[in-house]
Amino acid sequence: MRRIGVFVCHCGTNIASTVDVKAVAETLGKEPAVVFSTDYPYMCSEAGQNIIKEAIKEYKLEGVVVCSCSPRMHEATFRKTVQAAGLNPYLLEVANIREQCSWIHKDKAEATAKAIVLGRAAIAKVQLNAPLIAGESPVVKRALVIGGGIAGIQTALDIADAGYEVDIVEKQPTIGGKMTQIDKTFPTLDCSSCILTPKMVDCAQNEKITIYSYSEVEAVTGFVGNFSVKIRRKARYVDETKCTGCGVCTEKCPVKNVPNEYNLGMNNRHAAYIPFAQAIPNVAVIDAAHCNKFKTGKCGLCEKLCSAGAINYNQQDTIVEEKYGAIVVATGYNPISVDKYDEFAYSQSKDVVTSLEFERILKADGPTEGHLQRMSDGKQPKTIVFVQCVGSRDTSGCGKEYCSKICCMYTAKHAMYCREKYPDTDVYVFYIDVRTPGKNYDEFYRRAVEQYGVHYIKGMVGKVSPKADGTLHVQASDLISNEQLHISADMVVLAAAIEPDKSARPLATMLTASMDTNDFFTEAHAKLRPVESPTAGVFLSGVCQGPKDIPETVAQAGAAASKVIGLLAKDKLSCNPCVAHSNETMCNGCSTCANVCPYGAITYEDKDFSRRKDGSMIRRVATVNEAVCQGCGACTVACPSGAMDLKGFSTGQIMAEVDAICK
Amino acid sequence: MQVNNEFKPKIVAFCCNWCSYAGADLAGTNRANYPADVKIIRVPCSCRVNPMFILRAFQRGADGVILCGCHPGDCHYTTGNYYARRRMTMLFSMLNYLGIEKERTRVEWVSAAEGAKFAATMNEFVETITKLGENKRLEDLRCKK
Amino acid sequence: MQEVMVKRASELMADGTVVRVLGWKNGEFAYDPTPAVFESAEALNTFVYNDFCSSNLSKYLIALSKKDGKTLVFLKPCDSYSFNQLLTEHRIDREKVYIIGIECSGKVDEAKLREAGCEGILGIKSEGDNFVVETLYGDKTFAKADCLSERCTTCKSRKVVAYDEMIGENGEVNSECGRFDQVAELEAMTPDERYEFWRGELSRCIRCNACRNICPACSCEKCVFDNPNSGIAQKAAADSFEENMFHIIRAFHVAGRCTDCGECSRVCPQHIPLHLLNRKFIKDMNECYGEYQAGEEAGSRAPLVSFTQEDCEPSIVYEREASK
Amino acid sequence: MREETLIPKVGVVTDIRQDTPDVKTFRVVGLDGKKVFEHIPGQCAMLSVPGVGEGMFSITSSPTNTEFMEFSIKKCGCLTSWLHMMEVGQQITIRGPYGNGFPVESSLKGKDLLFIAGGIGLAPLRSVINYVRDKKDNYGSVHIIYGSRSMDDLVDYKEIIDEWCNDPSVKVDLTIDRPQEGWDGHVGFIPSFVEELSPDLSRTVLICGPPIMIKFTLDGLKKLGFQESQVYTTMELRMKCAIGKCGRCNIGNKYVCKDGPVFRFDQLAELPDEY
Amino acid sequence: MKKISIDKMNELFAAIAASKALYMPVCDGKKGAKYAKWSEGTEYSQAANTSRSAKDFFFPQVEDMASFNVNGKEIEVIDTREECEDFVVFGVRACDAKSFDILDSVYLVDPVDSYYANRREHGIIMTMACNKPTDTCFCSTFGIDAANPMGDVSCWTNDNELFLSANTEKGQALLDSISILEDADDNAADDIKASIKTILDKLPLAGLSADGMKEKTLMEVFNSDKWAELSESCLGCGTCTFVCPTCQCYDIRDYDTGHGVMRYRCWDSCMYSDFTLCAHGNTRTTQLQRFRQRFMHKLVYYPENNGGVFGCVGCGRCLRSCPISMNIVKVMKTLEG
Repeated sequence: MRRIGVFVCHCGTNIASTVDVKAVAETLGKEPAVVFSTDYPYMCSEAGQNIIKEAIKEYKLEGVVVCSCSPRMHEATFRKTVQAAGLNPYLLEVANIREQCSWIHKDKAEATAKAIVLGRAAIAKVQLNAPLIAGESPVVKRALVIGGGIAGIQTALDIADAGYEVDIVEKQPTIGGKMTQIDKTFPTLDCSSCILTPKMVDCAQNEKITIYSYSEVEAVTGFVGNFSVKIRRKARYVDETKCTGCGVCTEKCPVKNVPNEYNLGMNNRHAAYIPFAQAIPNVAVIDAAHCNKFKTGKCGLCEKLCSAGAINYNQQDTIVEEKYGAIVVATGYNPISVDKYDEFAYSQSKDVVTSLEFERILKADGPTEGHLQRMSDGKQPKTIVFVQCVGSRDTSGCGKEYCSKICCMYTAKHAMYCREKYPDTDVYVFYIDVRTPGKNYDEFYRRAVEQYGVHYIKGMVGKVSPKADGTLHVQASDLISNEQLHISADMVVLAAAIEPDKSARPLATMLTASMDTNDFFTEAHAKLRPVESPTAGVFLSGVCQGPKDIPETVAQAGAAASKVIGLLAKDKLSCNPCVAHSNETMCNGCSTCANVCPYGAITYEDKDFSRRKDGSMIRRVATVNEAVCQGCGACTVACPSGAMDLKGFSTGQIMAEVDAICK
Repeated sequence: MQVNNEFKPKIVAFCCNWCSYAGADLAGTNRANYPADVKIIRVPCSCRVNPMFILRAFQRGADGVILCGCHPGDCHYTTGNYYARRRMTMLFSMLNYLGIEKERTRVEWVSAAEGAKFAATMNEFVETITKLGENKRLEDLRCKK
Repeated sequence: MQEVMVKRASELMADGTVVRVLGWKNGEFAYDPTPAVFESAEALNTFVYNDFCSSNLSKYLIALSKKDGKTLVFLKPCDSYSFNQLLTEHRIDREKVYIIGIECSGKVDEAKLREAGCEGILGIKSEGDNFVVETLYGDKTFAKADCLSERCTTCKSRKVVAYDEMIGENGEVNSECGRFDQVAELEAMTPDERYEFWRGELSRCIRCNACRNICPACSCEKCVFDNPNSGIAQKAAADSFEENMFHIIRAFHVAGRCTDCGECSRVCPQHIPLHLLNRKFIKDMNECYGEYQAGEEAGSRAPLVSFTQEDCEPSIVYEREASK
Repeated sequence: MREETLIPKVGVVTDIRQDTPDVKTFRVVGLDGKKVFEHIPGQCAMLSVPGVGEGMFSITSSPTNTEFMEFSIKKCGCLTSWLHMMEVGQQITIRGPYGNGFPVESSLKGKDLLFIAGGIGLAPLRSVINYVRDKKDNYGSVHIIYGSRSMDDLVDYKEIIDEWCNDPSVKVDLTIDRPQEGWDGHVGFIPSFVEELSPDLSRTVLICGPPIMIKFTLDGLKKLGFQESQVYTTMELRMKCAIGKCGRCNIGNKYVCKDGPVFRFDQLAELPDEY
Repeated sequence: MKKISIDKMNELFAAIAASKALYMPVCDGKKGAKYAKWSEGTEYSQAANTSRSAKDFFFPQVEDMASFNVNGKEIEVIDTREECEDFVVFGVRACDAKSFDILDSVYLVDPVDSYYANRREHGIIMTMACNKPTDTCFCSTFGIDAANPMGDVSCWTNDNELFLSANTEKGQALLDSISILEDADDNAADDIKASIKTILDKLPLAGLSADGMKEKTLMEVFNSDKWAELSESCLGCGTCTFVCPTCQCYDIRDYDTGHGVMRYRCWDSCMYSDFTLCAHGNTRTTQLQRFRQRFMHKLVYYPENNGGVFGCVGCGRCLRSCPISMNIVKVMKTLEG
């Protein structure tokens, strides 16, 4: 039985007017374990705290109960007080006799009686409080950014700018992401490449930044401040350090019929290629799946021609293992596949394109070198129909329930562009709602309607049918005039919904970061911690967390970077000591606890429980990583054997409180 | 129903630290009254509440047990209350199945801003339990004086 | 069937695939085979498989799969669900087990014969669809179907869900088995009636732990009821509260993990219908969170360690009761 | 209604002595300030703290002490931890005496005695040692070999030095497991120390300590030429009733609480090795 | 010997119940029989045996021993024992009747267990010969005659009459107090006994003998290599122990009620892993050891200490209730084989 001291606060008259504090102190003083009990007008005052400190020393107290205001108010204060007197700060309990007693009850006898019960519960609990020590873990001063699109680039630049090492892992041969494919950006219509390329170059030149292009994250272990990540560097068969990016190999490569990813397959590239002119790193890559050398063993032309001697057909994938203090996820998005929307005839006609394909058509380095042309016959379209919300806000189960957020704006941009460059073009936009909640966004949209005369029609396109003459018959309904429309279009552009990149789901598993049902990463708090994942040390940047446009992405990227910088600036992380703990002698290793852990704090290992008498016994048992655990306690209830307990809120402590209250 | 004035129920309220306990504090700050029969136990999250605690409370003489947590979706730990919700649904259903008055157990989501809701909930709960009377079906006679 | 099983077991032992066989050994009477481990071909002489081989063998594999060498086990459909559940919980090393799935058309409950007044049983002969029970007090004939365990009359699945090879035809899941009918009957009662019913049943409990120790889901290294630090440890149902407590907590701990193998009810020496507690949870979870059958698939995620944002609120309990 | 030994009496702790870092000796008297009951050396009592548990402890004081009983208790579980937290004036419950005790009035009478103890194993022997010292005429010479992990772990060190070492009829040999500053005595494990000392074969041996020490010391004694029938030990097993009814402390057909705790090794040799 | 017509059984019960609590086997739904207190309308069950044994009457599963009030450093011990009321248990079978002897040899030897003694002194056992012994019965293995059950009063019945014969003073006094009994010839029940005898000889376990156990030494049996296979599938539950009429092990526990501490004892089972667990370890860590302990106790240790009387009465309850159908008969046969 511990020696407990009880300190009852009057809080001026806040408590004392409804609770007989003297009686509380006196009654609690008679509890078996209590060796000292007193009351004082303001326990939180310096004088009050001194009473506690002195009593701890004089009465050799092993536990302290303060009956006062809410622990949310002064628990930290009193913890410091007891710590100053040499007692472990966690051997303190606060009985809330103000907010949850004196302020809500009028009858003094009743309130006093309740205060005594609350005091008893605190005494019962503090008996079982374990002295806890907040652990510390060192911080590796290096960050990893997964994804090299604008979100990843911005985050990396900001982190590097603060003086920390940062690595970017990008699965494509070049960084840049979706933004490289875009022609102009709304609402200002700057050239996308013009604003992005300098940032890409900055990344390449910044000595704090290492770019692992054509690479993927293979495995993640560890925890905040101390992640260990395996990165697979895919063989590009070109020595990155030797290649000068001269492009000879890409021009001379005899294989010319590989669909060009950069142009979404709308034209072809060579088997040896550089994705686009401004690629970073500006290094060729050989597509082994199409290269003759790999397929037949005969060719080797590029090797012969490469003056730098950079071609190496024997290159293998390599694994880089690196330690990081923080990880930023910036895995971005892709437009959904629109193949399943048969009604829009996407797979039947080359002239039905997605918005991103349309973007490529408009851009100077695209398949048409920036000329607005039909992909089927190269003719300039005279009538273009834009269809909004293809797969977005779709509750039918076929598409996505959410709004993809960017489509309204880029469609306005596209429509406006068509009308400006080719004023003889008729442009129709079919929409459900036009959503333009951004700075200068609505003005932009209105310009499209009012200044450029784009036909915005509220309604759905029911069917697109390719005709023998090469036109597309668009059948649609106008919900406002309530009539059926039939448009003979030359081109149909589908605003396909966007979805998280497919690589995000396995990555989330590796990071034990949680995802919502749409595979967007979940933020730690929807309002207050929007760029942190619930897993400590993992941050979110860009569309991987939810649909965003470029300015928002860049803003979030900066925010994520600042969170990372805040983390890396610390030498050590102090951990919350009220964390879960597994008693391995009782643990079944069943993984039930890990299933409910939102932080991935629980791992398993095989442990040897062999005893001389009973022979060998190796069992799988859970261990809690105290640096990662946040102390919610979900695991403690999920655990059938009761092996999991939560320090500071142990089963024994809570039951003792229950017992004391119900006594 | 005749309300027995003599009967003072014992009620245990488990409140999660981040929302409901703060909500209870706010009820205090706003001087929103509710009966002194309610005693609050602070837990980090509603998902920390083990069915064992609830049964233990009944064993020790509680007449009603209420669990308060953050609104679904607002859990400080993101997912804790979702688990708590399933667990409690199952537990309550089982208690009801065993013929134990279903009104004696309850879950209520109370945010840190809902001081008034906290007080109202407690008033309502105490009233319900007072009407029900003493817990007989899940009592431990040894613990009765 | 028995001969085929013995033959196959001998072959697998002979070719070194397995080093031991987990099956059943013949008993003192016609109706009491015991689960047994056979370590040699000769030992298989006492191997038995008949209508009375009820035991779920999966739980033994926790210990056996820790031993050196592979164990051959014969799993009935029920047992295979438990096996999968134990795999999900990492309790069994799949590599150390060789499973022969065996078809099952239901097992006989000896207690049913006793209920029908059969005492002094000297022998039981299987004659087509009937049993002829020879007793000290005269022979009696029973239709096999009437002697099946409750769990077999409401068999959820005759499909072996985990096996390396099958003996006999694998069966099908029977979603119309009516296993929740009794639960529904209880649900339809008034709370007072239910209280009376359960008090009547649970007050018979002698806390022998047969239900717990036979249960494949109750395979904790240390059960909370045996752990003095758990706060609820108890050895005897000292009063009505503890009778309830034990069974509520036990049902809760296996909720979502219980495959409904029915062993708890089979072994209860006091014939308490414990399966009605487990099935209540299964039924509730099916209704509230979508159909889920523990053990159907190894690695599946049980309802209580999962959630959706749209889950029903606990108040559904009041609403359902009120809507009756 | 008849007297029930299972219903304990209240005892008051009147003195607490910290012997080693994890052993304390408690002095217990009845509510009336007198000894709660009489006992023979080697017998035990069941001490309990209601709500915490009950456990069997050997009575370490000699029956010749007419004022109180003493218990030397090592902190190892829930109950003993609680006992270690007690302060003077605390009441506990006590019942006994239980067990057979050492045959001080029969087999041991007139014999030269050799006591071998390891660590807390001295506790049960202390009762006999002091009993024999108090009734010198009935017994031959006394040789005590006592060892512990370290100097700090020697139980009753003060009494050993002040009283036993100064008693001309008692020979004391002490050892500790590892060298330690301030210790100029013997260093080494008890079994080898015993072999080194090669005690007189005519002595009757009373041995108590950790199982592993007993095992090796017994082997050593046999090597020296001692017979199993001249060596006694005292056992400790989980007990509930202490009167041979609750059924858990048996070694074969013998109950430690009733037929023991004192056994001669030739008796134990005929029993299963379940202790 | 006394007799009474079967039709008047209820009058007999009423006469007994007039002065003492009367317990007897009653039908427990479809699920066998249990002991229940007689009141008007209670129907006596002729079932071969009750699911739980009759030991509950003297050694209940849970009983309070004492209670304590703890106040600060002070402890008050409260003796909660109360003098038991007189009661009669009717319809006890020969095996269970014999089990009381076995319990007596534990609880009534010095120091006498007052809780048990109190009930024993106030209880009167009326046994009933087994007209229909069943397949799991093997009481004759232990020298028990199901045709001649012991107890304070022995009873026999046929379709028409109930015969009663007192074996003890307590029994005689009880019979004397019942006026509706008629005198009967001392060998009136001989036909019944004879017919029982013929059935007993035909029981499947009729030939089972425990004598082989006596031929081996304690250590021989203990060290037998058969224990491993026998215990292999044992689940370590306590079913056999708890239905056993002779298992007498108990645990003593404290229960903090919040306003005092109740010390109670409850049945314990040597099959449980924590049976011998204590602060400094466990002497029986494997199920093999625990399984062996139970059967060694019944078949070797107990006879060793009690003049060769076995600690089993052959009631057959464990044969019926063991979840995995392992039982003392299989153990005996395997050990001897």
